[in-house]
Amino acid sequence: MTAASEKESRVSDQFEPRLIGFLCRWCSYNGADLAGTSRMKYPPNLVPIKTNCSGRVDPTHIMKALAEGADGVLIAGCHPGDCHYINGNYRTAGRFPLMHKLLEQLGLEPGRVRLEWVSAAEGDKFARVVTEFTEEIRALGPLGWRTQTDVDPAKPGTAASDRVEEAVPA
Amino acid sequence: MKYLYFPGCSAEATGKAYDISTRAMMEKLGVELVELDDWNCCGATSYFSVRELDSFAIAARNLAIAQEMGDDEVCVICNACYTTLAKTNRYMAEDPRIFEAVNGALGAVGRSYDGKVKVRHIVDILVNDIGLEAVTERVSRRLTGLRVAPYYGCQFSRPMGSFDDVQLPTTMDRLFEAMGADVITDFDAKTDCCGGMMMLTREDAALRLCHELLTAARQYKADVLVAACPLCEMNLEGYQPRVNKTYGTDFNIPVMYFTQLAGLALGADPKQLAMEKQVVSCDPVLAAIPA
Amino acid sequence: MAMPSGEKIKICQQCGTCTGSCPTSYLMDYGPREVIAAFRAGMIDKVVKSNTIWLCTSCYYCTVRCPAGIKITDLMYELKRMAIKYDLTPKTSRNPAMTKIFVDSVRKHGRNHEVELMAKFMLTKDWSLPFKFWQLGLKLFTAGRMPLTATNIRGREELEKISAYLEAQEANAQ
Amino acid sequence: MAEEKIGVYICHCGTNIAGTVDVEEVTRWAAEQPNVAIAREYKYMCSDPGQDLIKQDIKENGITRAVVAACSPTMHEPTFRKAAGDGGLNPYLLQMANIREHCSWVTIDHDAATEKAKRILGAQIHRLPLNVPLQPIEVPVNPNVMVVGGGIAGIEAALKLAATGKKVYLVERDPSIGGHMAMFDKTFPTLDCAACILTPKMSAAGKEPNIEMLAYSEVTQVDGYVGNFKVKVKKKARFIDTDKCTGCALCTEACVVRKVPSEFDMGLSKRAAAYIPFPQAVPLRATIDPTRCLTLTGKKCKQPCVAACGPEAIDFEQKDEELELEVGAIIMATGFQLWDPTPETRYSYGKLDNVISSLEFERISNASGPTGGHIVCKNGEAPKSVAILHCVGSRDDNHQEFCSRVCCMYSLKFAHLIKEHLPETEVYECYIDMRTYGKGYEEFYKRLMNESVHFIRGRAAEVSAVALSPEEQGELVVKVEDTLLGITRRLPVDMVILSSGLAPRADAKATSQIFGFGCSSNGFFLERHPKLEPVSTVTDGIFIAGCCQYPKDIPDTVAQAGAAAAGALALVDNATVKVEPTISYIDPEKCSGCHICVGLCPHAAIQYNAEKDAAEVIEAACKGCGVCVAACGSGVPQQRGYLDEQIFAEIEGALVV
Repeated sequence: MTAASEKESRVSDQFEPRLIGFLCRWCSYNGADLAGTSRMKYPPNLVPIKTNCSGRVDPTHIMKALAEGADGVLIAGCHPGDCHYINGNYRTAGRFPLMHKLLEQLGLEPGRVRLEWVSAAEGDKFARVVTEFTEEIRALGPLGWRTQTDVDPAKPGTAASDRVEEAVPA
Repeated sequence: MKYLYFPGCSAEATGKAYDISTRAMMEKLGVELVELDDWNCCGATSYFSVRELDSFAIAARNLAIAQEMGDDEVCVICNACYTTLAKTNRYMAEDPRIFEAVNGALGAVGRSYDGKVKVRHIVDILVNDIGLEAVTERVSRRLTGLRVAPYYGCQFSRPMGSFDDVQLPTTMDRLFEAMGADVITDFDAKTDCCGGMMMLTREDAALRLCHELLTAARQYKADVLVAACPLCEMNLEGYQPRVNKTYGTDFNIPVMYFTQLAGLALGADPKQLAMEKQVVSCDPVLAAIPA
Repeated sequence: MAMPSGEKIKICQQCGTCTGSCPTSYLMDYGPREVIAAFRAGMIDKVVKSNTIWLCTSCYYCTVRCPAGIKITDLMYELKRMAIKYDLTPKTSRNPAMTKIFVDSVRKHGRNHEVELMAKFMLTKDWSLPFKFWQLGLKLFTAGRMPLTATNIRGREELEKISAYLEAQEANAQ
Repeated sequence: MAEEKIGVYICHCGTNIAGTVDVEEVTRWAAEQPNVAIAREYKYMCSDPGQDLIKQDIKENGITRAVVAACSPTMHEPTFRKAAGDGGLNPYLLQMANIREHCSWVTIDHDAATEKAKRILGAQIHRLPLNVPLQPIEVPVNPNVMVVGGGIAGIEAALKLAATGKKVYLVERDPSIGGHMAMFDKTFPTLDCAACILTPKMSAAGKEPNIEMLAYSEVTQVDGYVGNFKVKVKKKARFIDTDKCTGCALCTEACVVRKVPSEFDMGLSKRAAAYIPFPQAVPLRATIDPTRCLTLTGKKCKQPCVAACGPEAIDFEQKDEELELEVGAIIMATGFQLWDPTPETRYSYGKLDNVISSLEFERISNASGPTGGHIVCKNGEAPKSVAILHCVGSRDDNHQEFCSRVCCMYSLKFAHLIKEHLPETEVYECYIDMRTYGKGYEEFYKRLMNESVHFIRGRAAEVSAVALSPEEQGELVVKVEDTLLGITRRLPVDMVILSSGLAPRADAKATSQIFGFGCSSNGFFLERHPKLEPVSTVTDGIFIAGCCQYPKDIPDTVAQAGAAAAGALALVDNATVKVEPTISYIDPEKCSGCHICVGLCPHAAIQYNAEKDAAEVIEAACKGCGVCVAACGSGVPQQRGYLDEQIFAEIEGALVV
């Protein structure tokens, strides 16, 4: 996204999605750092949260984010074969379709949760992904679960998190 | 097998033999060619020089007609037509603004084009669709011992490179090797420029390029140069006497449309292949290969 | 339409692969490399007026070899369009006339009638040509490679409408 | 949770952050957040006074948690956690909020950047109260080091480490160490002979008791972690008992298979199936090529080699060996491969005789090479004219985008060698830019100008064999624009040298995956930090040196090898090393013993305990990926430092604004 177009997107009062990004510490977090050191520009909508491995990201984290008011969630990990933990990212990849199924059951556009492989050398890719993702979610519009949901998926035992656990691959 | 066929303007004049030999060759291969209805000039290089969108739009008219005729492929025999039409496809796909504009223009004449018609060079079809086995099976007059210099010219795989390498095409090499010819695979000038339209506007420049090409052909001891483009053929063959006149050379190198030589190998009669239309006689070639 | 690969022009390293590969650069006022240099120096007018663009044979060697991925051939077309639009074609060069005659022939018949093309071009540009070419012309004629009558396609007016439409579009855009 | 007093420290980083983020505003906002007792801003938090702020607040103002909003934690987390520790706070009660790399540097609009900074910071403020004190796990360090790759980089690193008394395993894929440098004739710009300066180091490495040389061997698997790597090495069968072999080369002379292209001579000479790659090989032992030896390929052979071998060293029954080695640190020095010019078809490499690659010329000009150092064409005659084409495959978006740094200089070296051997020969250098950045390099360039080499500023367009004039008959013709003249020239020459760039090894990616670190987008090994940690990788304990990281000349390679050795030494010279305590634990009471996590753990760090009917984590083996935590249906396994509630809290905090 060019400087100009980002400026526009800021000054105009269009919908600004709130995004959470779970970044694996070894590849994607460093990729995001590289985007920074290379002074690449991308929309400010996504707040990164560091985990050691994308395999650590758990459906409840996504549910929590959406329930707390996020309009979309990005999970970014090492490319297949590059995982610092041999195959943690394969676990993520394996789990991802089930996450999508779950989200569909909850009547949510699958596009709101996205999985990407971003290596430590791919600052440009990180910037591109965040830019695309922001625009896609902007197009989808607000999710607004925060106001809707009375249940807090974070607290075990509540309806939401029960649903979550059913969907976790056994 | 059946293909929509776009002959191109030259096929009606200087390149008549290309059209005739193409039809004859395809008949020998049992492939039916259906001429594109009311096709128009691809626009060539000149149209690009006037308004880019014009050239895309009039090229697209042909593809729109192909689409209307319910086919998703069209066979092209001229390098320039091939590149112009294929380039139109590519640019329409790459740039939505071009896609819009072209369809706007076609809309003005009650047509539309979805960009999905594949533009196929006849060499591509011969080698990659019909296949070398099928072709060789039907060879009745092997080109044994004939030193063939395949001349691809510019716009055969440049810049599209969709079915052959942009820098070093080899499809025709493989075709004529399959037909038993002694192909000059390392023919160094195979993708050099013949001067194209320049022959009329800057004859000196074009003749110089043809002279270089013919020199190369002689250096590589070619019995015949085969071309896949009417313009290349016209410049190298038709203007050979003028090259000789200008450079004091004595070239007398047969230059044939690849369809003529392939047709010959497939058992077509020289007459069917309009070989008598050549300015430089092909008799040495006929003499060189066992009947 | 934006300048073809205008962005890429910035990363040209002036290596000269284009000019070195160009079959006609030896005749050009400015080789392709210099054309790009002129672009970056904001001296487009120099190259638009030059004979360079009219000597491009569209062989695409420069385009496929450029280490910066600049579509130089398309750039040449763009410059030709500029030159014609602003009537900056060099008087010495015959190509602009040829281009015009070609396009007219196609507009008229729907296809390019080579004989008419040659004839017109010779008459408008170079009286000597018919004499230079009579031998070849005769050969081609007798070989039936120079039909005197042009094929007129049914959709001739379609081409005119198409051009008219795009002309109008362009006008509106400005 | 108990009342926590959080101290917030927001760094300006000069204008790096403050230039975009309204630091005052963020500070004001932070002060109002739950549990925040103090919010400060400071120009450079990483400076001593900056760190002192934290220490003081802990001591004097009873801060119980701290968050530093500044650069990336990969940059300064250790700095600030140490500061917290010095102040008397458990280091793991300090978090960093990355508002530079992830915010100020990537955002244009100031308001937007300020908002984002609040969210990033908010996440950490919310998490902090849930942080629990952790103690880094202290593990013993194996003092041995493995060096992978026996080129000049590997040799240098191994010698340096051995000199400190450390045991070094030097693993080399080929039958001999030496790498590319051993193939060179002279080295630029000083022109001292490569062999003269390399072979002493090679034999030193061979003799060094602290170096266990594993030539003709490859690493197949790497397990473990910093200080405690377990490496599987395949020692390929030489079919020679290296204890008995004396390197006399009689088997080589006896061998009947004589037409094998010599790898060392770039195929310009032939070797036997039983061979020693070059006279100065270390170890000086024969190898029998299993792909060419008649006996080993199941064909008939009288085996004259066996008869010729006095010490009876030949053993056709020999099998590959697999060694399992334990080391504390690993140095990667796997080098480069020359970019293969074949795809650049317009230069006719492999199609026209006497169009050769730079490495081929190195061998031709080398006194111990296939031509005995005589610079000759294929027909044995000395070339009367030579063109050297720069940037082959380099600085080209169609091939390698980058500059290989050494080609300009080695091309100048070639020109000099030609002029030295054949003063009458015309030499043309076709270049885009002449890059002579090193010590004494520009002077060397001047010297070559004085030796009347023709410098043509232009990248060659093509090499052709078509002669358009009498003087071009039988010559190679280089077509190039002399961009300084604006004229396209046709240079008829007898020999064309293609100065190819340096490329990553074809298996660089696979190698990096075996060892568990990444590659840069250009395919070379990725360093931890381009400036401050050029010889480290993201994996603690694994270092890189030489051209496997990026093309570089010999001085830079040797310097980097030294740096890598120092890095490894600084690690293995300690009895123990502290590793992150962010590993998993399982509460046996809660665990239902369903085994899911057991199967999923990438490091087999979870085992099922039958009597407790619960899974349990083997702390030493757990690397802290957290896969088990995410996989467990009932959320029993938890990961220290990444507890679910901590992550939840970060999410909440990130979304409050």
